[in-house]
This record gives sequence, C-alpha cells and structure tokens, in this order.
Amino acid sequence: MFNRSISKLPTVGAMSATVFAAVAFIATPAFAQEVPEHGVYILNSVLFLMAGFLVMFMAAGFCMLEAGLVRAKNTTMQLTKNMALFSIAAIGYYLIGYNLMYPLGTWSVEGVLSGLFPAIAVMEAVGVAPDAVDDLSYATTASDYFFQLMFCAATASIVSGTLAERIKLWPFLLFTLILTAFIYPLQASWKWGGGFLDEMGFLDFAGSTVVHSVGGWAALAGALVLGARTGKYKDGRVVPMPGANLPLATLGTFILWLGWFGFNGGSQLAMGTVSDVADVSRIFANTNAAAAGGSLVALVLTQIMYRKADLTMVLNGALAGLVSITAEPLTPSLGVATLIGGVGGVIVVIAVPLLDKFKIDDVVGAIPVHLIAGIWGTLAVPLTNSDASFGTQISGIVVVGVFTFVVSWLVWTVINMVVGIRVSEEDELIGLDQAELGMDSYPEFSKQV
Amino acid sequence: MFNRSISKLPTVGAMSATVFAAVAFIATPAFAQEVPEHGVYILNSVLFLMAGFLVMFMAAGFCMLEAGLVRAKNTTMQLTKNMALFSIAAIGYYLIGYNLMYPLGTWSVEGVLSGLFPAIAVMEAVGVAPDAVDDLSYATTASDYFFQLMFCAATASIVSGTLAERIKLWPFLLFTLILTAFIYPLQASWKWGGGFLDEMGFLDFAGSTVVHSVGGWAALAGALVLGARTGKYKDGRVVPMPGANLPLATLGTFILWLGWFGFNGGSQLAMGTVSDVADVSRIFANTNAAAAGGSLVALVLTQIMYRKADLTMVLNGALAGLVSITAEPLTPSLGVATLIGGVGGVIVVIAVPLLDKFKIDDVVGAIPVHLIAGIWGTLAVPLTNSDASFGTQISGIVVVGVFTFVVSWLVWTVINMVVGIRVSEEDELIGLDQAELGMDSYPEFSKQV
Amino acid sequence: MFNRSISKLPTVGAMSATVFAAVAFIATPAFAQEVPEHGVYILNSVLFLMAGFLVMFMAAGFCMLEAGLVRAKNTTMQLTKNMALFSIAAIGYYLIGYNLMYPLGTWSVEGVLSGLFPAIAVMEAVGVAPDAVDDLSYATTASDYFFQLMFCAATASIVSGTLAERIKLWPFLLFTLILTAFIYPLQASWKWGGGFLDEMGFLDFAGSTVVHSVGGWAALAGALVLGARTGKYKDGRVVPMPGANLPLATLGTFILWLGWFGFNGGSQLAMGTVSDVADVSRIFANTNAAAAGGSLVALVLTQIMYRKADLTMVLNGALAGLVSITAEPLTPSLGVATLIGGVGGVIVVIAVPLLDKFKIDDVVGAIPVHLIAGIWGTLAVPLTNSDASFGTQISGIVVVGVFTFVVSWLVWTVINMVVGIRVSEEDELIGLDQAELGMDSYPEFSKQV
Amino acid sequence: MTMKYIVAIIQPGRLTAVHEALTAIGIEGLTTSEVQGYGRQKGKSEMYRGAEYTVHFLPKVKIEIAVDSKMAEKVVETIKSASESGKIGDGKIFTLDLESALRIRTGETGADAL
Amino acid sequence: MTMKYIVAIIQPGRLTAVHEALTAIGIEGLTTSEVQGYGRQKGKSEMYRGAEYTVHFLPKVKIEIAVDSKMAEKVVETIKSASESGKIGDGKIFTLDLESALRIRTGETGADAL
Amino acid sequence: MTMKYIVAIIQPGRLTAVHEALTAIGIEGLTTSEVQGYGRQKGKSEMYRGAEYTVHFLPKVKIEIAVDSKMAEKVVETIKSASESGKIGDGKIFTLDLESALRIRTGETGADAL
Ligand SMILES: Nc1ncnc2c1ncn2[C@@H]1O[C@H](COP(=O)(O)OP(=O)(O)O)[C@@H](O)[C@H]1O
Ligand SMILES: Nc1ncnc2c1ncn2[C@@H]1O[C@H](COP(=O)(O)OP(=O)(O)O)[C@@H](O)[C@H]1O
Ligand SMILES: Nc1ncnc2c1ncn2[C@@H]1O[C@H](COP(=O)(O)OP(=O)(O)O)[C@@H](O)[C@H]1O
Repeated sequence: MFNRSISKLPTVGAMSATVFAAVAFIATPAFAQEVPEHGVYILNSVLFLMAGFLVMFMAAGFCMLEAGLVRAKNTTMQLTKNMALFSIAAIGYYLIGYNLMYPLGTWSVEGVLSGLFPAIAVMEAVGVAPDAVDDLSYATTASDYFFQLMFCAATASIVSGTLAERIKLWPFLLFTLILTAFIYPLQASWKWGGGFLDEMGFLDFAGSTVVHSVGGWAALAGALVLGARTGKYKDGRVVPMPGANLPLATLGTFILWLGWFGFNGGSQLAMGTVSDVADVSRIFANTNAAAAGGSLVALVLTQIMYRKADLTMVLNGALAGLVSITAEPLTPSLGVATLIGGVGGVIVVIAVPLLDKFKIDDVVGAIPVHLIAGIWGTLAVPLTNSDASFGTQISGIVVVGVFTFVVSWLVWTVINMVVGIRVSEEDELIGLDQAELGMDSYPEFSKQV
Repeated sequence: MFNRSISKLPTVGAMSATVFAAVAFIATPAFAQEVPEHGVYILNSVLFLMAGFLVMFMAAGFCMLEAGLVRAKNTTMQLTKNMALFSIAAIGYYLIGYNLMYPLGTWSVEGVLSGLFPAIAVMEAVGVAPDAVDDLSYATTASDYFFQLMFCAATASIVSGTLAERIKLWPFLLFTLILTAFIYPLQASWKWGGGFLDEMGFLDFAGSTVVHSVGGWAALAGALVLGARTGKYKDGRVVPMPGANLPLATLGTFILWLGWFGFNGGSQLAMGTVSDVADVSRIFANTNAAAAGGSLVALVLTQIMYRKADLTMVLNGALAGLVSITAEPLTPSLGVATLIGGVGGVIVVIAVPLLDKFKIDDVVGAIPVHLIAGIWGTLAVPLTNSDASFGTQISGIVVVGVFTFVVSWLVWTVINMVVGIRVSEEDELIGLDQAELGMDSYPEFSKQV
Repeated sequence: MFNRSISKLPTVGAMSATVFAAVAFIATPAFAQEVPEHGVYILNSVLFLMAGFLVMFMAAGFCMLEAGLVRAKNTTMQLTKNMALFSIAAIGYYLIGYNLMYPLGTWSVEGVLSGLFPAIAVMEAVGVAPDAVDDLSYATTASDYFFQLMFCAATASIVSGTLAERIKLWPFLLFTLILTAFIYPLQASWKWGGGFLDEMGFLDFAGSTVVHSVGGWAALAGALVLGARTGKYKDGRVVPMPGANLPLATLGTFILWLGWFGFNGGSQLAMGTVSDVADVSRIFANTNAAAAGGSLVALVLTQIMYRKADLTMVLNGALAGLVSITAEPLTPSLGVATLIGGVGGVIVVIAVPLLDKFKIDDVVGAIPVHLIAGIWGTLAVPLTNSDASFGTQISGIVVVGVFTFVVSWLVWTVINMVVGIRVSEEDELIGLDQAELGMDSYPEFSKQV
Repeated sequence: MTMKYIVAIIQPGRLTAVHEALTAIGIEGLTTSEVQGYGRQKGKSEMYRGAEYTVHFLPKVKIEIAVDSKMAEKVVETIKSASESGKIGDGKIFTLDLESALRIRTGETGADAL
Repeated sequence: MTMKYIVAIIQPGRLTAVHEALTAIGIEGLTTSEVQGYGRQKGKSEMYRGAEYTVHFLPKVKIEIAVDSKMAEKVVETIKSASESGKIGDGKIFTLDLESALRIRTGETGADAL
Repeated sequence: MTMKYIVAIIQPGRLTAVHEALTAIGIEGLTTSEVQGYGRQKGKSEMYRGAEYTVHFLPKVKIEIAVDSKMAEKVVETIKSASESGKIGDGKIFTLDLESALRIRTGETGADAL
C-alpha cells in the first residue's frame, strides 16, 4: 500500500535513513543489532499515539488562551465554541476529511482531488495480523488517523479566536464543519497527500502553511465578512478590550507549547530507527528553542517600543516562534531555530497593531501568529534545507493562500447572506453569554463598570 | 506467575494476537522480524507508564471540573477534597487494594475474595533481571501497579463531585479510604482479578461498570444519605446554583478527555506486538469519536429543548460519551463509537433534570455521566462484540451495582450516625471555605449578592 | 564517547543491569530474545523525550502555582516572569550551560570546571547513522539535551516564586540568565557531569540537591537581599497576604505532580532493558507515593495544629513529598517512599511559619519545599541505598549549598547595587501589574478592599 | 419631606428574607450592593499558612430604598425583623431625606417614580 | 441647601453615554459603582442544566454626583436623556440635599470642592 | 439634625490609614465599598497590544459613616488628614444629614445605634 509518510519525510532525514537502512540490511553482522521490522512499525505507531495526544491537548490550550483573552461577558460562548469545534472536527474528518486528504496514490483529479473522496475513514481490523496491516513499513492506520485528525482540529481552533465576541454560535460551527471536512483536507492533500504541491517540491514539515496559514486565512476571511467588534475602532482610534483572565491565557500558551512537541516531533512520522529517533529529538530541541526566541523577542521589543513589557504579546510571541519553526523544525541548528522563532516574535509585535490600522479585528492575534508567522516559517525553510527553493515555497504559500482565502470568503459570505453570522449590536453589548446562551462564565464575581 | 492481563484482554484482540503469535513463532523466516520477548515486555510496560500518567492527570481534570461547577464559597473545600482523595487512594490501594484486586489465581473464597488479602503491594526488586521478573510475558509489576492505582483514584474522584458543597471534609475522606482500599478493589477483582464475573464472561474493557458505575453508585448512596443542598429544592421548584468558574470546568473536561486515551488505551494491557499496538490505536481513535459524539449531541439537544445551548451539559455530554465507550472501545467502528458516545449525550440531557425531579442533588452531574452512561456503555458491548451477551452484561451490572450501592449506603449511614457527614445549615450558608477551612478560594474578588 | 549516563545510573540498577546484560550476551539461546542495541538506544531516547515534555510542562505548573498564590495586583507580572524565565533558560543552557554541565570527561579543572566551557550545545546531524551517533549505548544527544534543559529551567522557576510581588522584572531575568547559564550547570557538573562530587560517591538520583536545593538557595539569597514585602511583618506580627486564586495554585500543583514522573523517571536515563524499565516503573510508583505522603501529612498536621486544614500547606506538602523522594526514588519500597514524602509534609508545616519568624518572606513556600525538603531527601538516601553514606551526602549538600548561596548572594547584591532589584514602595502598594506593566491580570473583576 | 432614602446594612445571608418581606409589603423596587463593614463585631481572626490575622472588614449587603415617607417606618420595621438574628454584626438601618426622585423611563417624578 | 447629592441608577450599557453627556455640560467629577437592582422589571428567567429559574437582581450602575444646586436640575435632565431607552429597567434618579463637601487634596469646601 | 451621614471617596491605598485614624478617635463603625471615580484626575493612559487608551474611571474606595453631629467635624478632619497625599485624585468628603438610625440587633435608635 502507498506509504502515507513518503510525501512528508524530511528529505535529508529520509535519505540517510534509507541509505543507512539499506546498508544495515546487507551488513549481516550488524543485522542482529537492527530493530526488527515489527519493532519499527510499533515504535512509529507509538510516536503517533504520543504525539497525537499531545496535539489533542492543544485544543485545551487554544480554549484557555481564547477564554483568557476575551471579555468575561463572552467567555462561556468561547468555551462552548472550542468544545464544539473540536467535536465537529472529529465528525468532519471522519466522514470525508481523512480520505480526501490521503488519496494513497489514487486520484480522481491527478494531484488535486483524492480518488477516495467521498469515503469515511476505516481503521485496521481488531487484532490485525502483521501480514494484514495496511502498511507494515509505516504505522497503524488508527494511530495515523488519530494524529492527523488533531492537526485538522487545530486548524479550526485558530479560526475561533479571531472571530470571538461577535459571531453567532451555529454559523461558526457550520463553517467549522466545512473547514474540517473539506477545505483543510483538500489543500492538505496537495502536499501531505502526495499531490501537486508535493510533486513541485514544496516543503512544509509540520504545517506552517498547510495547517497554520490555512487557519489564519480562514480567520482573515471571516474577520472581513464579520467586521470588527462594536466600538473597537472609534473615530480613528483603537479601543482595546483587555482579556478578562490572563492566567488562563498564559496557561493556554504553555499547553500549546507542550502540544507542539507532538505537533512537530510527530511529523517526523517515524521513530523506529536510530536516525528517525535522533531526528525527532532534534525537532523537540529546536521547537523549544524557537518558542523561547519568539517569546523573548516579543518581551524585549514591547519593553523598548512601549516602555512596558506586554504579556499578551509575549504569549503571542512564543506561539509565533512555534509556528515559524513548524515548516522546518529538523534542519536548523539550535541557534538558527532560536532566531527563526525570534523573527516570529518581531512579526507579532509589528503585525498586531498593523491589523488594527486596517480595522481588522483579530481578538487573540491569531492572524499574526498563525498566518503571517506561518508564511515566514515556510519562507525560512530554504535557509537551512537545501532541498527547498524560495520559488517553490512561495508558490506553495500562494496556492494554499488563494484557495483557502477565496473558498473561506465565499462560504462565510453565503452563510452570512442566508442566516447572518453576526449577533445584534445590542446582544454584543450585553455579551454573547447572556444574549445567546443565558449563562455567565463567572456568575458570582462582580464586574467593574 | 498468573498473568494479570489474561482476564482483561479483549477477546477478539486476544485471539488473533495469540493465534498470530503462535504462527509467527513457528515460521522461522518471519522470526527475525519479530519483536524479541524483552521488547514486548518493555513496550507493554511503557504503555502502562504512559497511560498511567495520563490517567493520573485525570485527577487534575476532576478537580478543575468540580472546582468550576461549585460556588465560590465552597471551592477551596472542593480543591482540598480532590487533593486529599487522590493521596488517600495511593495509601488505600497500596495497603490492601492492589492485592485484594489481583489475587493472581489464589482465592480465599473462589472467584470472590483474593487469597492475597490483606497484604501490601510489593514491587519487583531494583534492577530486576529478566529471569526474575514477576511475568516476563506481561509488564513490570510497578508499571501495572501505577496504572491500576490511577483507576482506583478516578473512582474516588467521581464521588466528590456529587456530594460537593455540603459534606464535611473528614467523613468524606474516611469514606474515600474505605472505597479505595476495599469497595473498589474487591468488586474489581471479580472481573479484572479473574473472579466470578470474569468467569461468567462479563465484559468491561476499561471499566464503564467496574470503575465509573462504581463511583456513581457510591456517589448516589452518599447523595441519598446526605440529602440535597439547602434551598436546592424549594416549594417544588429546582433552584439552580450555577458554577462559579466555567473556564475551569471546561479545562477539567479537556484534561479528562486527554486522560481517557490512557484510561482506555492502556486497558489493552499490551503494546508489544503489531496487533496490540493496532488495537491501542483503534481505541484512541474510538475514544475520541465517542467524546465528540457525546458533546455534540448534548449541544444540539440543549439548543432544541431549551433554545439555548448549555455549556455545562456539553461538558457532561463529552464525559458521558467517554464513559459510554469505556466498556468496549476496541471493537466498534469509528461511526458506531460516535453513536455510542452520542447516546451518552442524550443520557446527560435527560438524566440531569430527572435526578432533580427525584430531589437527588448531584452538583456536577456525576451520576448521569458515570453511573447511567456507565450502565449504557456496558449494555452496548454486545452490539459490537460477539463475545458479550446482554444477559451476562446485565448480571454484571446488577451484581456490581447492588454490592457497591448497599455497602456504600451502609458505610455512609454508619459514618453519618457516628460523626455526622453534613455541615450545619449555617455553615452551608456561609460556605464550607469559611466555615470549615477559613480560607477563601478567591479572596480578592468581590462577589455578587 | 564518554557516557553521559555513567555518573547518574542508580548503582544497584546499574550493577544488576550490567551483570545481566553481560550474561545475556554470552547466553546464545537467550540472545534472540534480547532487545537489539539500536532498540535500547531508541527506547532510551524515547524515555528522554517523554520525560522531557513532562518536565517541560512543570513550567506551566510553577507558573499556575505562583499565579494562584500571589495577589491579583501582581499576577500579570508573575505570569510574565514565568514565561520569560523559561525562555531565558533555553538561551542560557544552549549558549554555555549544557557543555558546562557535561564535560564528557574533558576537564579544564579536573572534576570542577568542564573542558567544554565555553561552547554552545550541538546536536547530532540530521538523519545521523548509528555508527555516527555520539553514544550508541546511551541515547540521542538532542533528547538528552531536551531533557536536561528542562531541569535547568525548573531550577529557575523555583526562584521566581519566593521573590514574587516586589522584585523588578529585568533584574530578576538577568539573575535567571546567570543561574541557568552558569550557576546551575557548573555545580551540576560536579555530580552529573562526573565531577568531584560524583567521584566522592555523592548520590542524588534526580536532583533533590542538584536541582531543588540549588533553586532554593538562590531564592533564599535573593530573599535576603531583596527583603520582605512591605507590611508583611508589622510590629512583630506576620501579616498574611492570601493568594488570589487557589484553583490555579491547585492546578499548578497537580501539573507539577504529573511532571515529576518525568523528572524522576527520566533520571533513570535508560529504558531499553528489562531491568531499566522495571526501575523506571518503580520510580513512577514511588514518586506518586511520596507526593501522597507529603500532602496527607500536611493535611492532618494543619488540621491538628490550626484546627483547620490549610489547602496551601497541602499543596506545598505534596510538592515537598516529591522533592524529598527525588534524591532516591528507586531504592525505597512503596511504604518507605510514602514515609520519606511524609517527612516532607512535616517540613512544610514547620518551616513555613519558621521562615516568617526570621522575617524571610517566601511568597509561595519554595524554600521549605525545595531547599529544606531537598536537603532532607538527600540525607534520606542512605536509609535505602547502601551505596550512600551520610558523610558524603552531607558534604555534597554543603558544597553545593555554600557555592550556590554565596555566588547567588553576590550576584543579587551586585545587581542590586548597580540597578536595584526592588520596586518602589509606592509601586508595590499599587501592584507590579499596574506599576511595572500597566496591565491587570483580571481587569474586569472588582477587587475587595 | 415627602420621601425618604433608606440605607440598610445587613448580613449577606439575610438578603433573600428581606427582599421577600419587602415585596410582601408592596415595595416594588430596591437597589443592593456588596460592601465591607466594620463595627462592634471587630472582624474575625483567621489562619493562613500558620500565621494568625484579623479580617477587619466583613462582607455585608447594602440595600437602598427610596420610599414615600408614609411607608418609611413600615419599611424600616420590615427590614429589621427580616434581617435580625440577634447576633453582633446584624447591621444598621439609616434613613435620610429624599428631596426628589425621577423615573428615567417615564419621566414620572416624586412618589410615582418609586 | 446650596449643594445636591444626586444618585442615579442606570443600565450598565448606558454609562459611557451618560459620562460623555455630563462632561459635555461641564461636570468634572462623579463616582460610579456596580449595584444589583430590583424593580418593575421583575428580573429575568434563565435555564441552567435543564432547570428554569429567575434572577431577581439585575446588574445596574450607580452614579453619584455632588453638584451645586443650580446645576442639579440640568444634571438630572442630562442623565435622564442620556440613559433613557424607554425600556423597563431604565432606572431612577434620586436627589438628596448635600450639606457640605470637602476636597481632600486642597481642603477647599463647598461648591469649590466639586 | 443630630446625626450626619458622611460619605468619603478616597484612594484605595489609604483605607488602612483612615481606618486606624478613625478607630483612634473612637469611631466604632463604618462601611466601605469599591467604586470607580472620575474627576480632575482625568484617568490614566495605558498600552494594550500596541494600542494606547485611557482608563476614565479609576478605582477608589468609598467610606460611609453615620456619626453624631458633634463628631462630624472631627471625623471629616481625621479622614482628610489620614487620606491626604496632596496628589490629584485624593478624593472628596461629603456630609449629608441623617434623620434616623437603627441598630438591627438591639433596636436602639439615634446616636446609640451608631
Ligand atoms: N457608624 C456607622 N456608619 C456606617 N456603617 C456602620 C456604622 N456602624 C456599623 N456600621 C455597619 O453595620 C455593620 C454591623 O455593625 P456592628 O457594630 O458590627 O454590629 P451591630 O450593628 O450588630 O452592632 C458594620 O459591619 C458596618 O458595615
Ligand atoms: N424604590 C427604589 N429605591 C431604590 N432603587 C430603586 C427603586 N425602584 C427602582 N430602583 C432601581 O431602579 C432600577 C430600575 O427600576 P425598574 O422599576 O426595574 O425599572 P423602571 O425604573 O424603568 O421602572 C431597579 O433595578 C433598581 O435598581
Ligand atoms: N462632584 C463629584 N461628585 C461625586 N464624586 C466626585 C466628584 N468629584 C470627584 N469625585 C470623586 O472624587 C475622586 C477624586 O476627585 P478628583 O477631582 O479626581 O481629584 P481631587 O479630588 O484630588 O481633585 C474622583 O475619582 C471621584 O470618585
């Protein structure tokens, strides 16, 4: 069976891995020292399970980050959206997403549309025997499904933050279903499904473009159709609406930081050989370095620019650092990884006020963090990976960007015309918790006027 | 040595696994490709360690869920109870629980009472050699102990939520000791210790009945002896007492969701063969699907029934979905798992108000989630696992239910008669934090009247 | 290449492990049952990755614990410090810390100063082949780096809690850089780098002394130079300043508890043999037992001494239990581990008020938990490990203590003289969030006077 | 004057009782807020991490009611009996003159506005 | 007397409007606080976990302004028009006599203190 | 009248000082609450995510004290000196007439109730 991993293996790693594997296979004395085929299969699957639950936990991270950065009167709604979108992703990806994303070589439109579309995801049989597994050289189908589903859900989580505090619950969830069942998996198939972007040589190790920029583009389209929160931009001035609970936002950021080891590390897609586990290890170390770089740069810059360090920017900075390294967490050295992440920090500090200039109201800063830093991260791949070229990287960014933005914009516009995506101004004033859900997030704490 | 796993292996998985193993052993050419015996032992142990720390983290999940759903004036107490019960479980299970639960074939009352009772838990020696381990075909004793202890603690966590806001600290902790040292392990031995329920063919993969319904029964007995919170049921009407911190409750739910991958996945009890790791992977995917089903159904139902989505029901729904799939997370397909979990969501939306009708005051909805959904999950096993029969499943449910409820009820009643389990009405009015602990959970935030 | 693990392997485990390995190697029949060399390398690396991300998450634990125990007006600052210090540790440890800590046998001052100082950390090449790895008998360099870095960061986290609510942001971060780049790695090299303390036979399995007491000593020095919070000690009486958010503090404690399985378990440094995985399992079980012991003892003692259980002491007690078992989590039996942890609980209940007597203002109780319990844990090693002697343990404690305290005190004093480490009394009154950052942690909740 | 402005400081736990009693005698409006009070009841002493301390200000509820003078006496009486526990800290009821009142919605003034 | 103490209970959403309107007519100081009110607007009914219940007390904002008697009328008018929505629950404006005022910083008294 | 109702708006940081000073002159009871004020001190400007904005309402503490007229002057003086920092934003002290007072616990009225 066609190998899910082939399109995603970091070329450098892949080569030496393969070469070495070959060598080792012949070299009889060394042979007994090799991990047996089943062991490789098991260890690869363990990587997916471990990385998968770490990425799953990122849903909690996004939820806490957003719950902390919205105002108290919209917090219950933000929590509800995050719980619901994570659940909906599980449905959408199961129904058509998974097979739309991984054609396994069979295309109905070569390199563009999976031949397995539409079809639900099917796991290997219970107690499957080694000779009956889908791909003994890779990992269990269910562990791969579990891991990939979490990426799909993460994409949806990105959108909810930007559109917070003014979008209606159900229209948002409808978009989420379309995003997780169709938009995300389709464009992901072009790269990770072995489609035309992969053929082109576009490189995106763990998804700066395929995951993060896609979430960012969908969020941007939504923000434009939806408009800014009432009173956010008043006679030419920006009116900040501070988040109600910064400890929650910080907790969310730490959880995302943790989950990212699974996000990037798991994207090695293999852990059963010496070189694979060494690569996964490099990725863990680099991922941490990039996050540190992003948060420190944001800390220093805000101190210099505003003469006061801005925690919310530091949180965004750490995440931007993580997004920046996601396209290539393997090849950079620790120092370079720190710098790549650091640029993410610069992006946040510059882009957040810039978006406000354009009256694009992004409640949690998801567009700078996931879209802009995602583009930067994708462009940075050629800096440390000779298999990547700026031209190809740019085409990949543009193709994915245009597709995702246009389709998302259309979907948002249609939903808006049909049911309307925005709550009434009065409901917005009262807050979505009371107006739409009738449930306060902190019912007992009296709020300052 | 008698194999701890034998009684718990999912039959289907077990069979093919064994069959295949046998085959493989003979087939010399394949042999070199096998994972060596030590590797299997190590990988099984790694499963227990990984799953164990995930289930351990569920203690934080329960704690946050409960801390978020009680009122601010009782939050410090709820936190204290959760910290304490988790610690007490470690004592009770160590002193007698573990050996009471796993007789390893030696019964003092055949199939009913462990022959190793009473005896403390003893781990393998430091740096134990392969030929000296307790069971080289299974896993390290300490990893098994660690994993099983966390299940015992989870049972206790379930009880604290239902009885919140009116039960005294120490009587509650006394019951916890009895539950974790005696009640839980004894009934668990009947199934997972290879006792008479296991002989009967009762199937409960990860504990919808053995863990969740037991926690639920103990909570129900406690709720009946304890009575409802003052003012909860006033002249025939239900007076809601909204939770003080919904972000915490949501965080708790996400943490529980995460921990459940360890809860169900670890219950495969093996990860060292291709078929075992494939089964663990299936379980991860199914567990996630069921949670998603439960939360979405609760979301839609509350929207339809109350015209407003109810976050607290969505949280309960996700958990009910998880409990529902716990009895058989392996054999269902992803779609069926989603449906089984979805029924859990229905249960929550119907049972929560129903309990109020009977004036049973369950502060966090633990009875619908763990008891009722636990029964449903156990009954659902035959739907996808041909080795299960409704008759046997029902007998198992009844036996465990009657035993746990009756014994718990007696223990609660005795404690109540001797020391009294309920705080004074005045203390309840002031709140347990001030009255019993003299420490506010949020001392600086002014509370609304 | 010199083996990073050699100096840290628990002797008992090491011996039997080696002996057995030798035996096994000869015993041809058994041979096929051995885990191949590559498998051991991979599994050891997996241990580091898994344990590493667990220890990384402890940064979130410290952050939440501290954010919950400071007052609302200083919470944003505490969050900022925790995010920043974790990032700074990644820089300091990368630049010189790692190679300062692990000389790999080359000393510029024998047993005292690494010959690899100063030098940045360098990982193995991308897709490194087995014959090119740094140490095929150990684990990937990057996984080791990742794991060790998290210990360094934990040391810094300890300091921030003690000095909360009155120290300026930047001076604190400057100290953090010096601590993580120089102070921690240097003294750690004396033991874990194979330096003179290791030669002496000083035993500290996971760092009761090397990590926790070092954080504690640095915190103590800082507290003395910094002084107590204004109004904390008023005409001979202690004026408590209750933490603003106990649920956060409890969450933080649970997260730390979780992370500790990685902290202690990973310190086995190997998981690829039957005896190593059995040892890791023992460590998991013992670590949990010690935490339970510490929290329960604190619960009971505060109930007896103050007639009211004190949650904040219970949280400290659990952590003190964990610190106490950290020097030797392997050799004790479950019961003894519980007792060793229990003594940690006693320490907390006695030492917290005692420090106040000396007007040493430790906001979160880090000194009792990490320094005093760390000393106790180190002294307790000989109780269960015959390779340890009280004399050597005491010398180790003293050497590390004197060095860390003196150097830290000097650094604090110099920084204080040059820039001043303390905010103005007025800023302290207003709160650091407003005064230094201009950002409230909970802007909407009205605060009680 | 024809209207009184009654300010009552009561124990938090008594609000519901007072509210019900006042509705019973036909009071159609009132305003409440959380306050922290100090008085004879000198505050309470607590333990925190082994240190004893006194909380000087205790949570109370403040009720403000504008009423027609004729009702004033009755309202005060009602609040008293509904909030009285006999324990120290029960609180106070203050009566001030109210010169004028206006109902924003309708512009009604004087007693009609209440 | 020469000064009035105006107490207005308004809808939270109206504070900004009222504040701006008052600044416009030259009011240089005021004090606000969160209160929970009960009145004709009998509170609202909510669902929580399948149970219906009524929230009797609704969040309101209380504004206190000490003004020179000459200004009183105008201030009341301004608050009224700025906070009026015509919907039940708009609130009330009460005017009390103010005997004396003192500016802590300067010791100024009477109208100068405002 | 024979009693005064004193309302003081002060800086939060000054409460303890004021409280101690008042106890010193024999004031046995008072009620405090958090308020947000606006005045000459026009509020402060902050940065949040790169945007500057002004916080119009600053946190203040409101103290309410019912006293015997004879004490009024002294109480005002005491509050003034204890809360004065000379900085803008120090606040105000207002004195209203208090017609009657009642101690709920005992039923005592007038000055005895205070
Ligand atoms: N002179 C006063 N002025 C304003 N409020 C007061 C005064 N005296 C008491 N109070 C309020 O009444 C509450 C109860 O008074 P206290 O003297 O403690 O009990 P009691 O009213 O039963 O004698 C106090 O907490 C305070 O809020
Ligand atoms: N007699 C009163 N005394 C004090 N406050 C009152 C009184 N009546 C109403 N209020 C306040 O005014 C608010 C609005 O009054 P309500 O009767 O509900 O609406 P409206 O003023 O539009 O008739 C109430 O919530 C309450 O806070
Ligand atoms: N006319 C007023 N009515 C009610 N409260 C006022 C009035 N003027 C000022 N205050 C309160 O007093 C506080 C301090 O007043 P401000 O003018 O800022 O400083 P200062 O009193 O030093 O001149 C304000 O924040 C507000 O709460």
